[in-house]
Amino acid sequence: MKKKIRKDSFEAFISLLQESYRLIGPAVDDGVVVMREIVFDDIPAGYRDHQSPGSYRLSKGDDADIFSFAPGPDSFKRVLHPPEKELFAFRRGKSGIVIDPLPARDRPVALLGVRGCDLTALKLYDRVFLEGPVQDRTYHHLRSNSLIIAFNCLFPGDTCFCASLGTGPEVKDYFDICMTELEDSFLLEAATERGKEMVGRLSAEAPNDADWKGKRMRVDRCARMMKKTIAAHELPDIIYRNLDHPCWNEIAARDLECGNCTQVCPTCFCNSIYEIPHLDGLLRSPPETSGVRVRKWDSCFSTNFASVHGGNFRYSRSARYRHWISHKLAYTGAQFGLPGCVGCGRCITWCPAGIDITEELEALRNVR
Amino acid sequence: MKKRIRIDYLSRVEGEGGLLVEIKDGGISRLNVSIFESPRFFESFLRGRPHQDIIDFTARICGICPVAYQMSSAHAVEKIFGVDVDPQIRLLRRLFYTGEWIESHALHIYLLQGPDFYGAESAWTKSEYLPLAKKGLHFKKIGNDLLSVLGGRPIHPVSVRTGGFFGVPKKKSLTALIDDLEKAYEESLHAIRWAAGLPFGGIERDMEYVSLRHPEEYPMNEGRVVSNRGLDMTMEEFFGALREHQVERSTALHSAVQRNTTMTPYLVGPLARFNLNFEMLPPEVKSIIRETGTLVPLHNTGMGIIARSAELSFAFHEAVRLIRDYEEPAKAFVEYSPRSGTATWITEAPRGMLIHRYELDDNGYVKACTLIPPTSQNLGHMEKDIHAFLQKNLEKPADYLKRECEKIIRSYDPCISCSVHVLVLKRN
Amino acid sequence: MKKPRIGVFKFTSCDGCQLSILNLEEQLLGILEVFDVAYFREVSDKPLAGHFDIAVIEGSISTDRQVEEIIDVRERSTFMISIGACATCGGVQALKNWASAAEYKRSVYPSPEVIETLATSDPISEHVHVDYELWGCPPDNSAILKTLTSFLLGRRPPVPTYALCMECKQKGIPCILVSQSEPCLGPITKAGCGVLCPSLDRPCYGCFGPKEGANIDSLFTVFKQFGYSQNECMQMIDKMNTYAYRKEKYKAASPT
Amino acid sequence: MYDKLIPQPATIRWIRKETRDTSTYAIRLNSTRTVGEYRFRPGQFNMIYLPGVGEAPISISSSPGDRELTHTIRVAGNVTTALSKLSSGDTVGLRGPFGSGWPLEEADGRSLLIIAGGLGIAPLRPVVRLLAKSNHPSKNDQQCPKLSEAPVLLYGAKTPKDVIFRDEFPRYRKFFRVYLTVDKTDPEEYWKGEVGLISSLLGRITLNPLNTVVFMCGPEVMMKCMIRGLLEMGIPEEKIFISMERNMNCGVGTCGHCMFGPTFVCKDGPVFRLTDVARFLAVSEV
Ligand SMILES: Cc1cc2nc3c(=O)[nH]c(=O)nc-3n(C[C@H](O)[C@H](O)[C@H](O)COP(=O)(O)OP(=O)(O)OC[C@H]3O[C@@H](n4cnc5c(N)ncnc54)[C@H](O)[C@@H]3O)c2cc1C
Ligand code: SF4
Ligand code: SF4
Ligand code: SF4
Repeated sequence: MKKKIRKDSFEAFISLLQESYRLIGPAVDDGVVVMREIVFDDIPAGYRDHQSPGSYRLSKGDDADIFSFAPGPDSFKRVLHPPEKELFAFRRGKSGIVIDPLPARDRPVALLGVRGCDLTALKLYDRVFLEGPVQDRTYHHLRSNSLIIAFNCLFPGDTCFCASLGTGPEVKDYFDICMTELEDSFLLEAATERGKEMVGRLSAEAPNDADWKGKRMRVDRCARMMKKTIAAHELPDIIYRNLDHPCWNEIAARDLECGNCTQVCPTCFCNSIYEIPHLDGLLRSPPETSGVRVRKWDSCFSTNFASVHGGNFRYSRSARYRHWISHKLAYTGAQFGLPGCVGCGRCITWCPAGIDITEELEALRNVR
Repeated sequence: MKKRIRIDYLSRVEGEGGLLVEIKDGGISRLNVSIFESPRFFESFLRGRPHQDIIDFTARICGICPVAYQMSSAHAVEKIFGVDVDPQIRLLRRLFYTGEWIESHALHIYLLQGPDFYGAESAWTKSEYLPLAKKGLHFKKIGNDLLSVLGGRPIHPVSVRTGGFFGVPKKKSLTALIDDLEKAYEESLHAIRWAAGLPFGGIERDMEYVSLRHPEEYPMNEGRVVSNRGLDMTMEEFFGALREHQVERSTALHSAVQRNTTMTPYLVGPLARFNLNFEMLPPEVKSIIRETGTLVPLHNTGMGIIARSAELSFAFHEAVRLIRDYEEPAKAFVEYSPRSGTATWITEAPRGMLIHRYELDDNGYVKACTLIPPTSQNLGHMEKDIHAFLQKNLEKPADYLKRECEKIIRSYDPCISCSVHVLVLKRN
Repeated sequence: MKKPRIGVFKFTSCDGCQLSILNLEEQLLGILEVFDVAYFREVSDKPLAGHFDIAVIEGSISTDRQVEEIIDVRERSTFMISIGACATCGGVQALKNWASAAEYKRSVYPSPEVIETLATSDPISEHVHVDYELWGCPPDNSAILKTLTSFLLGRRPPVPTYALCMECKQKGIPCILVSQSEPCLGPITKAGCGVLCPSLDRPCYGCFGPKEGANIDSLFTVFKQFGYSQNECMQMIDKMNTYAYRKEKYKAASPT
Repeated sequence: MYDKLIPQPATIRWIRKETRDTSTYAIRLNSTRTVGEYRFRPGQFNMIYLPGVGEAPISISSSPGDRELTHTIRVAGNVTTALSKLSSGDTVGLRGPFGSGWPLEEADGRSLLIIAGGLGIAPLRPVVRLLAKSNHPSKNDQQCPKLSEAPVLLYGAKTPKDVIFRDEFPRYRKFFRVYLTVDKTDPEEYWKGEVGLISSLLGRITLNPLNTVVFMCGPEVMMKCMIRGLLEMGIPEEKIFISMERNMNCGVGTCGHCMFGPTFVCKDGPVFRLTDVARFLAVSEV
């Protein structure tokens, strides 16, 4: 289903979404475009960002475009794979143990503004959490209750390189609704029942040839404007052939191991599961152990991420750094048949040390 | 007859201190509230530090009243830089202080001093005391909640900076606290009756008590220094009249006010504030105090708990008022440029006047500083109180005297961790 | 089952960490129910006696007498937890470790002879074996609760050891280092405070101490690009956890 | 079918002490009436959960068809210590089975060499028991491979005291060629096995390298060293199978902790064909 709405009815579209969904979309917090629950006025219409390794600045642009900003630190990941999520509650006492899978009561969520790069990441998440040996109930619940509203980027971020990976900027599939912003209207393409149901409720006109041309032109312009590239065609070989190269030490010398890159990366899914005991169980009579089991984002940069009894499989910083880059640029492909780096540039911008994955790969490519 | 009263470790007080008394031939030959809390040399390592560090470092002097340190230092630095804060910032600072008064007073009334009146070794050993302990913890939590909204956490809050705050709270996160504060206020009024009805020992003594006084409000961050003996000075003038000396076996210095040639030890704290600013308390608090038959001014330091309870009610009441008046300011702090200078500032910490004096260089780095916490100002007075009590009770058994002395000390709510941070001034 | 006996001990400190325990308020009575709080001088007259299943230590070691005391406490306890910056790394008073103590004393007291103090302010672990350390100035009281509860269950507490940045991102706080060039210590500091400062637009000043393997020099390189001098950078880490940051800095000078 | 991410209550039927720090736990899911209802392949593992303490991946040490489902566990940290304080009748949580398991079909018509170091015997015991049992004329199991000759079992432990399942070896000797070795002897223990590193045993065994399949589990350093020896013997890489250990939180490839190169030890392993992982074993800290 394909429709066109005028920009002045965009607000109506937003209200329509809000009737059935909790709307998560872009908003400005402290000078940064974040993703959170929004109302129409939160959408940072016309903002432009200036990104470079380790730096982000936002300013209000003067053109009429609404979605002129590039990705900020957040992605769908914050919503579908929340930073902290309770998996179940437990009780253990005299009479054994009881596990209460917590009732799934999250409201359906509409994610507004999922970019091409992020859609590839979303596809990867589905493979990780839904197509593995066991379907992850927690993810499944959130995912199946989500409406993905993708959009075609108007302008690339200064650290974006999706074009050379083929993951963007054009949105091709894997969405419920795809928006393309034109001069004075939005093209809406609904691909799923859920999406059609929403778009179908809008009174809108059918797009004409000029609109499709406009879309083409804008998507192409965005790709053309992208400054960064990555040697995608030589992946994963560059990594595999250099796993044992001493250059990793040099590359890792600047690494802070702060984990920011992994937290903002839309494909990084690593997590740790914690047992959070509650004191009140122990006060019951007879006393029992009670609490919740929670899953929290973690990172392969955490020093004990690969620790076991008897040692740490990645005890050095350079090994942890190598693991991260290798997982992004080589391993994920082997694991899930999808790129582990989708070219969104987030890790470059949000790395306090300004480490640039594309440059590090270049450095690796050139080592002997 | 020779008697020795020795308390190695005072309990239910902040920090580490003891008491040594020797009674010989019907007289007291030695009396020393000793402090063996190890000094931490804040005044030394503040030197050469940027001015924001003053706020963060001095907070670490005391985990019970970090806000007091932050307030005195922020004001002193602002005075040097000539910064005038927005009225809403002023309001928030006062609100911040009410949070700390609540937290600190509730702790002292219910967990530290309270058990003394019930012959309990702690707030939880006697089941009859437990309801009071619970009430204290409940009050304390409300104070802490307020501090957390304003400063991120109750101990060493992180929001205070020169010129205001790093970030100010949303009005709605403060109004969310009003319900609890109002209920606590009601409860705390009853608690004043409870406090006034406690069996007080100790003795009445003629003394000089000193506090800030503000023309429009119960004193916290601003005012002149006044006493019941006619003292009425600016903060700077008071600092000039202050004299301190070191006593043996103590890492703290004792303070006194100098008038002509006489040096008088004086009292600061809730009792002093209460006596000097009674009229500024909420009408309900005043009338309950009157109803209980309590005579104001109080002349028995043992009755500090009444003053503290009245102030606790006041703090709940004041917090509600301030929250109602609060409007989110456009900016959390005012811009300023550092410049050199020297300034003294005094604010009313829960335990009394906290005096800070800084000398900063052109870039706002610390050249010299002086910190005089309330407990060190009270030490001389405390010893006098014990002296007076013992003088009247010399014949009583040592055990009893020891217990009573400990109670006297505790009634001051001494903060020994703070009291070691006293710098003597090189004055001619 | 017998309630585990717990003792809370204070050395050189501001009392804030003990107060953090009392600040558990609503859970405090629960703690009193499951533990036998046998020594806690700040709130109880109970004299020091007997053996402790857990000794909770606040404060640093800065006098000879304290050296003896901590050895005594260690001997009478099974499990020792040090809490707070003072106990885990000497606290803000460890700044004197980089200066002359005699000079310090003179500057503060008119008659310095009567003041007993060691030349340094030491972490507890430099004098006795410590089983678990809970960092922070002050530590987060929910972490204290988790630690005590974990002890009852016979396990290590579930306290993450990664950088504050992780917690900051998880909370969705816009990074002030990247978006405002603020000198935030988040990348080299342990998580655990709840990201108090960055959420107020304030750079982290390091209450929770250096994270394991903190790459301090690399962060300083960034700060220098922002215009801070080496001296200013050093002052940023020379605060409540000065001793720990400096150790980590000089350790990291040799590559891992 | 239950949700394999939610631990199911299971009861400890009995506990048998193997060595000073290792015990075998017979555990049965409360939801099953017979042990046979719980289906798994030798070499797979379960996640054993203790509410409030945590979860740990533990190999199944019994074989399908055994009277009990057992786990042989060494005290190492949170969960394993807490488990050591439980007794029969206590409840734990269990979910599984997970992982790849030993490719028994590969051994069909070939010689089998089983190599275990330390606790590495636990995941191999199901294979050993299966073979030992099937050798018994009365119980010919079709699940079990037909070997071309008597299999070889090499097992190394630190000291005689650390030998797990010591009582069972005499039984296995009837069918296996068993070689036991310890790093060092203990004056208090009677020991008539070998002394020295397990790698030194390789030279003693006679097998047709081109027709041999190897199943191996043990500490990684030991396995790396043995691999070198096996390859020298002429055993092809693709006939060597190793079982690996990594940190695991989820057991199903979603937490990322167990990644070894591009593999997830939990779902692609723990048993790997050497050809699939050799290039990563050659690199340190992958
Ligand atoms: C596929 C597989 C099969 C296995 N089979 C068996 C088996 O059959 N029998 C068996 O006994 N074991 C087996 N293991 C090993 C077993 O899983 C571990 O020993 C177990 O996970 C330990 O769990 P724990 O909770 O007791 O220890 P943990 O508390 O998780 O600690 C394990 C070790 O890691 C260190 N450590 C980990 N995290 C931290 C941290 N945050 N801070 C400090 N130290 C830390 C600890 O010092 C400790 O020594 C297997 C492992 C795998 C992957
Ligand atoms: S690459 Fe950058 S963001 Fe990632 S851990 Fe290293 S320093 Fe932090
Ligand atoms: S604000 Fe500070 S703590 Fe947060 S991500 Fe940035 S550098 Fe890290
Ligand atoms: S300075 Fe850092 S560690 Fe301390 S409260 Fe602020 S953010 Fe947390």
